[in-house]
Amino acid sequence: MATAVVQHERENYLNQGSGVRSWLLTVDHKRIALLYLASITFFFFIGGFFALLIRLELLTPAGDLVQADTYNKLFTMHGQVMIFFFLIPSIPAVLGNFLIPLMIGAKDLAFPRINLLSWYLYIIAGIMYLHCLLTGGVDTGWTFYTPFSSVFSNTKVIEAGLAIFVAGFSSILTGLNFVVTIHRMRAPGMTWSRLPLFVWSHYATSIIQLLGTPVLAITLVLVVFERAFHLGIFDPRVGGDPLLFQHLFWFYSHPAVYIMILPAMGVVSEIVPCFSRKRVFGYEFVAMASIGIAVIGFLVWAHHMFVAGISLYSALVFSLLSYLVAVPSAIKVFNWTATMYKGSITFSTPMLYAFGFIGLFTMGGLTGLFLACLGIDPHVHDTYFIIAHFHYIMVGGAVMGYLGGMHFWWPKISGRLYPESWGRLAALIVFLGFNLTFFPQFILGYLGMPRRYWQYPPEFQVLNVLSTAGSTILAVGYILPMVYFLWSMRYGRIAPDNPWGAAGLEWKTSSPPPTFNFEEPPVVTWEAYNYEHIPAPEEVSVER
Amino acid sequence: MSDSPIAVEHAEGLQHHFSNMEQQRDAASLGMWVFLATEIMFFGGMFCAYLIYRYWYFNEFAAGSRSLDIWLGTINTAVLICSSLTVALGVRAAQMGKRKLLVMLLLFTLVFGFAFLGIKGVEWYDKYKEHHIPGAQFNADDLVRDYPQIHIDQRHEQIYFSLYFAMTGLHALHMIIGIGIFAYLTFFAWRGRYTGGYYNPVEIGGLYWHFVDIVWIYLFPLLYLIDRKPLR
Amino acid sequence: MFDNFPLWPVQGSAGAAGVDALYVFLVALSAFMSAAIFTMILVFAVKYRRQKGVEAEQIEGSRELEITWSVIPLGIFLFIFAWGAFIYFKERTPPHTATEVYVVAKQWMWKLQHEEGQREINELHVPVGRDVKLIMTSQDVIHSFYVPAFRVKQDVLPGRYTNLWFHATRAGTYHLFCSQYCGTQHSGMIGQVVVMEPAQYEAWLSGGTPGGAVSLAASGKTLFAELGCTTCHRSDTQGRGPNLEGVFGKPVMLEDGRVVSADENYIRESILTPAAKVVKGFKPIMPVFQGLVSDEQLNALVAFVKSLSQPQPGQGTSQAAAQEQKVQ
Amino acid sequence: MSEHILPAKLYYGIWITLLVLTVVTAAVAFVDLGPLNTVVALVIATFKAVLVVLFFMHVKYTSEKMTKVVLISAGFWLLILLALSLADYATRLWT
Repeated sequence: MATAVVQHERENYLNQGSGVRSWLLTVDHKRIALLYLASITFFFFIGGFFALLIRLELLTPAGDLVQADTYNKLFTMHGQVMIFFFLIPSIPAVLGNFLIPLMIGAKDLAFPRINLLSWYLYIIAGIMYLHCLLTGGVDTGWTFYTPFSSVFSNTKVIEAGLAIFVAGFSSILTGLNFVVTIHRMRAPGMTWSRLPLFVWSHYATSIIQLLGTPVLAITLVLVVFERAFHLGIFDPRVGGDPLLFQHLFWFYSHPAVYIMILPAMGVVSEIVPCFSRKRVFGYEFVAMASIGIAVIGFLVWAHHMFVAGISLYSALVFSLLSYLVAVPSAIKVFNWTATMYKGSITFSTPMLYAFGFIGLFTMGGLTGLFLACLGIDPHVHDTYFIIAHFHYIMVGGAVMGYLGGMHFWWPKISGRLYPESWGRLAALIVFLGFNLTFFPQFILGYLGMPRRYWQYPPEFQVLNVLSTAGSTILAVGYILPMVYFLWSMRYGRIAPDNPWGAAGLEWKTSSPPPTFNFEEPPVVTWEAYNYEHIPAPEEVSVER
Repeated sequence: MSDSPIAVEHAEGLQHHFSNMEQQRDAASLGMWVFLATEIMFFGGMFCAYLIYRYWYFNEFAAGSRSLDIWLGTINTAVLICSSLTVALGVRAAQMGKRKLLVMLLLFTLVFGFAFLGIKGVEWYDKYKEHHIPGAQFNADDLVRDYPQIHIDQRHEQIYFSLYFAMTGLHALHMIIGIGIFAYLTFFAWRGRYTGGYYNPVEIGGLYWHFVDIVWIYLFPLLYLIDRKPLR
Repeated sequence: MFDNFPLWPVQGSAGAAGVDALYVFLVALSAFMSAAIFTMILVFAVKYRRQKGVEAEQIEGSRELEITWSVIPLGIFLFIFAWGAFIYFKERTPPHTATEVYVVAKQWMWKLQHEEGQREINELHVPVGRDVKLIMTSQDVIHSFYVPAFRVKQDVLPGRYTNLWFHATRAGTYHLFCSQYCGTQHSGMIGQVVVMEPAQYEAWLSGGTPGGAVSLAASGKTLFAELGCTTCHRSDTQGRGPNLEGVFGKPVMLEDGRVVSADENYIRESILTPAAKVVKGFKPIMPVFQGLVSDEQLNALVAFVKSLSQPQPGQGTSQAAAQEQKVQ
Repeated sequence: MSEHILPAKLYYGIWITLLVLTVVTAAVAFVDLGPLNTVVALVIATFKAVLVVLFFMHVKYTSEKMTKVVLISAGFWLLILLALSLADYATRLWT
C-alpha cells in the first residue's frame, strides 16, 4: 500500500518512511487507520464467505450442503466475525481514527501509542479467533447463551470468548482515545458547537464503547470461568439463572448496535450536506440525537428477552423505553431529508450510499417498532424477521455508511480518485442485492421460519431462494469497490485537496495529509458546514 | 484549549502532538478517569450478579460469609488502606521533587501490595482445604454442621463461593497489574524521572491504585460482613 | 388470495387475528412512512439537483419542525406500545380454567403429557375451542416453544416453569418449532400441533392407551405416597408439614415474613429445595428432592398438588372457582 | 491536575479515619440491627470510598469538571445496570 503513491511530490503520511517497520511501529493515527482497514477487510471477507455458505445451505430445505454442526458453527462465526471483528471497529477504527484528529485540527489522537496498542490487541484477538476457527470453531450462536455455552457445547467456547474479550479491550481503548481527544485536543476556536456531526456521533459511540463493553467483557469472563474452573454463576444446576447471562449480555449487546450505527449516521451527516451544498438542517438536534441514542440505548436491552421468561412488568417497562429510543433516530432521518430541501444536489457515489443508508435505515428502524412491540415480538422473535431487521440496520445501515464514507474520504486517504462510474454502479448493485437478500426474510419471519435452522419446511423455499440469489449479487457489489480502490491507488487520477468542495478541516490540508496533519496549526473561526462560503467543484457536475 | 503557539522546544516528557505540558497532563488524567469508569462497569457486572443472588439465596450467602476469616479480611482492608496512604504521600513527594522519599513510598506500596496478595493467598488456601472451591470437589457439609440455624442448600452455596472467587480473583488480578505498574514507576522514580516537575505517571498510576482499593472497600462488607450477628 | 404465496401463517388461534391486525397496522404505517421519506428524497433529489447559476438556500433549521417531528412520532409510538401491551397482557395471563399440558423439552425433542395422563412426543393434540395452558420446563439448555399459527412463543428454561396458553379455533395440523438455538439438531426439534374437533379429540384421548391412561394427578398421588410425602403433609392440621389442600393459587405466608403466591414454580421449588421458602409455622425438615425426582415425576407431583385445590374436576365447578378468584 | 500540594497531615488524618471506619464496620456487623446491618455496612463503605476519591484522588481539589462528570456518569450507568436488571427479578413473582 505504501509504495503505490511514490510519484507524489509533496510530503505526506504515506511517503514518510516505508518498509514493514514504519507501518507496524507507527503511532500516526492515519497509518493505524490503514492497518485497521486492511485487517477489518480481511475479516469482512471471512465473515462474508461464511454468509455465502449459509445462504447456499439454505437454498434447499434439506440440510444437504454441510453438516448440522458445521452449519451451526458457520452462523455463529459469521455473527462473531462480522460484529466483533468488522462492524464494531469498522467506521470508528478506520474512518474515525483517520479523521477525528483532522476534523478537530489536532496533530494526532491524545494517546498515539495506546492507539497502536488497540490495533495490536485487535490483531491478537483476531489471531486468537482464527486459531479457534481453524481448530474446530465454536457453535454457540454469537450470543453465547448459557447454559448451552457454559455447559453443553463441546466446541471452543473458551477460545472464542477470550478472543472477543481481547477485542473488547481494543474497542474500549479506541473509545477512550476518542473521548479524551475530543475533549482535550481540539484546535483553537473549534468549540463543541462547531464540531462536525461525524465527531459528535463518534463521541456518542465512544460513550457506549466505554460503558458497555466492560460488561460484555466480565460476562464472557464469567462464562469462561464456568467452563474452565466450574464456577457456577449462570448454571441452573446449582440454582443459577440463565436469564442473568442474557441481561448482562444484552446490556452491552443492544447498545453495541448503536456502536455500529452511530458512526454511520455521522458519515451520512457529512455526506448529505456536502452534496446538497447546505448546512445540515437542525445541527444541534442531530448532535443531541446522537447523545440521546447513546444514553437511552442503555435503557432498552431486555426487549431482546420478551419471550425469555422475564417478568411481565419489566417487559412493559422495557418496551416503553424502547419506543423512546426510536425518537432520536427518527429525528435524524427527518433532518437529513430536510437538509436536501432547496439544496443543490449531485449524485456522486457517496451521496448514493447516503440515499441507500437513509432508505434502508428507515426500513430497519420501522421494523424495529414491530420488535419493540409486545404484541408482535412474541411471534417474530427468533425468526427471520429479526434477521432481516438487524441486517437492515447493520448491513443496510452501518455497512452502507462505511462504504459511503470510504468513497467520500478515499481521495483524502489515498490521494487518488476512484472511478466515479464504477462507484455508482457498485452502489446500485449493493442496494439491489441487499434488498433482494433481506426483504424476503421479513416475510419468511412473519410466516414463522425460525432463525438458526439448518433445514426447514419446504414451503419456505421460494423466499429462501430469492434471498440466496440476492446474496450473490450483494457479494459482487462488495468485491467491486475493493477492486477499484486497489486499482486507483496506482492508476487513479491524483486527487485535489478538496475534490468535493466539502466543508470540514480535513479538506483544508493536503491529500494525503502530511504526517502531522497540518502545515500550520489551524485556528477555527467559522461554523461547521459553512457551505455558503465554499465553491462547489466544477469537476463533479461536469462529469455527469 | 490553549491558544499558545506550539512549543518548539520540547519540555521534558512532552510528546510531539501536544501543545504544552498542561494539555498533556489533562489528557492523561482524563484518560485514566475514563478508564476507571470502564472498570466500574467491569466490576459492575459482577455486582449485579451478586445483588440478585444475594436477594435469592440470602441464607447461603450469610453462611458463606460467616465461614470467611473476618480477621484476615479486616487486616487486608487495613493493608490496602495503608498502601493507598503511601501512594497519596508518594504523589505528594513527586510533586515536591523528593526523589528518595518517593522511591521509599513506592516501595512501601509494593510491600503492602504483596502483603495483601499473600494474605489473600492464605485465605484461598483455606478455602481449598475446606473444599469450598466450586466444582466437583465442592462440599459445604461443614457449613450445614456449623450453622444448624441457617437452612443451607449446598448448590446455592456454590453460587456464593463462585462469586467470591470471581470477585476476589479479578480484584487480585487488578492488584497484580497494579504491582506491575508500581514496579515500573519505582524503577523510573529511582532513576529520577518523576521528580523534575513531570510526575504525571505517578499521579495516574496512583489513581488506578486507589480505584483498586475502593473496589476492595466494597468487597469487604459485601463478602465478609453479610450476616455476622449472633445466631438465634 | 394468497393461497400460493401467503404473507402470514394460518390464523389458528383466538389470539392470532389480534396480532395480525396490529401487524397489518404496523406494516401500513411503515409503508406510509417509508413511502413518504423515499418520495421526499426522490423529489428533492430531482427538483433541487445541481443547476448552473442556482445556489443552495442556507436554512439553519427549525425548532418548531423538530418538536413536531419528535412529538408526533412519539405519540404514535405510545399508541403502538399500548396496543401491543394490551395483546401481550392477554397472551401472558392464562385463564384459570385452561386445560393443562405439561411439557418437558430436551435436546432435541418435546415430551408432552396431558392432564389425563396421555404422553406424546413432538406432537400435541388439542381440541378446538378450549383454552390450553402449557407448563413447560427444560432438562438441559434453553428451548423455545413456538407455534406460528397461534402467534405464540415462550422460551423453555431449565430449572423453572414457564407458561404459554392458546385457544385453538381451527382444526388442522400446525408447525411446532423450537425457536431458541439449542445445539446440533436445533432445526430437527420440530413437531406438530394437531387441533381436532372436540368429538375427535375425545376419541383420541380415550383411544391412545389401552385401558385408558392414568391421569397425571393420579400418578402424582401415587408418587406422593411412594415418596413418603403423606407422612407429613396430611389432610388435617396435625402434620409436620403444611396441609396442601387448597394451597395452590393462594398467597403463602413464609417463615421470614415474605408472602409468595403458590404457583407452579413455588411448588416445584418447594419440592426440590424445600428450605428456600418455608411456610410460616413450620420447620425446614423436609428432605431435598433435587436429583431424586425426574422432571416428569415433578410434573405429576405438581399436578397432584394442584388437583388438591380443585374440589371436583369439571368445567362448571372450576369456572366457578375462577369466578371466585376474580372476585377476590 | 491541581498544582497545589496538600499537607501530609491531611493524608494521615484521612488514613486514620479510614482505618477506624474499617474496624467500626467489622464490629457493627456483629450487632443485630436487623436489615439495617446491610445499610450501615454500605453507608460506611461508600463514605470510605468518597474519602479516598475526594482526598487521595484529589477530586475535591481538582479544577477539572470532567473528572466529576466521568465519575457521576459511571455511577449513573452502574445504577442503570443494577436497577433495570433488578426490576425484572423483583417483579417476577408478582401476579
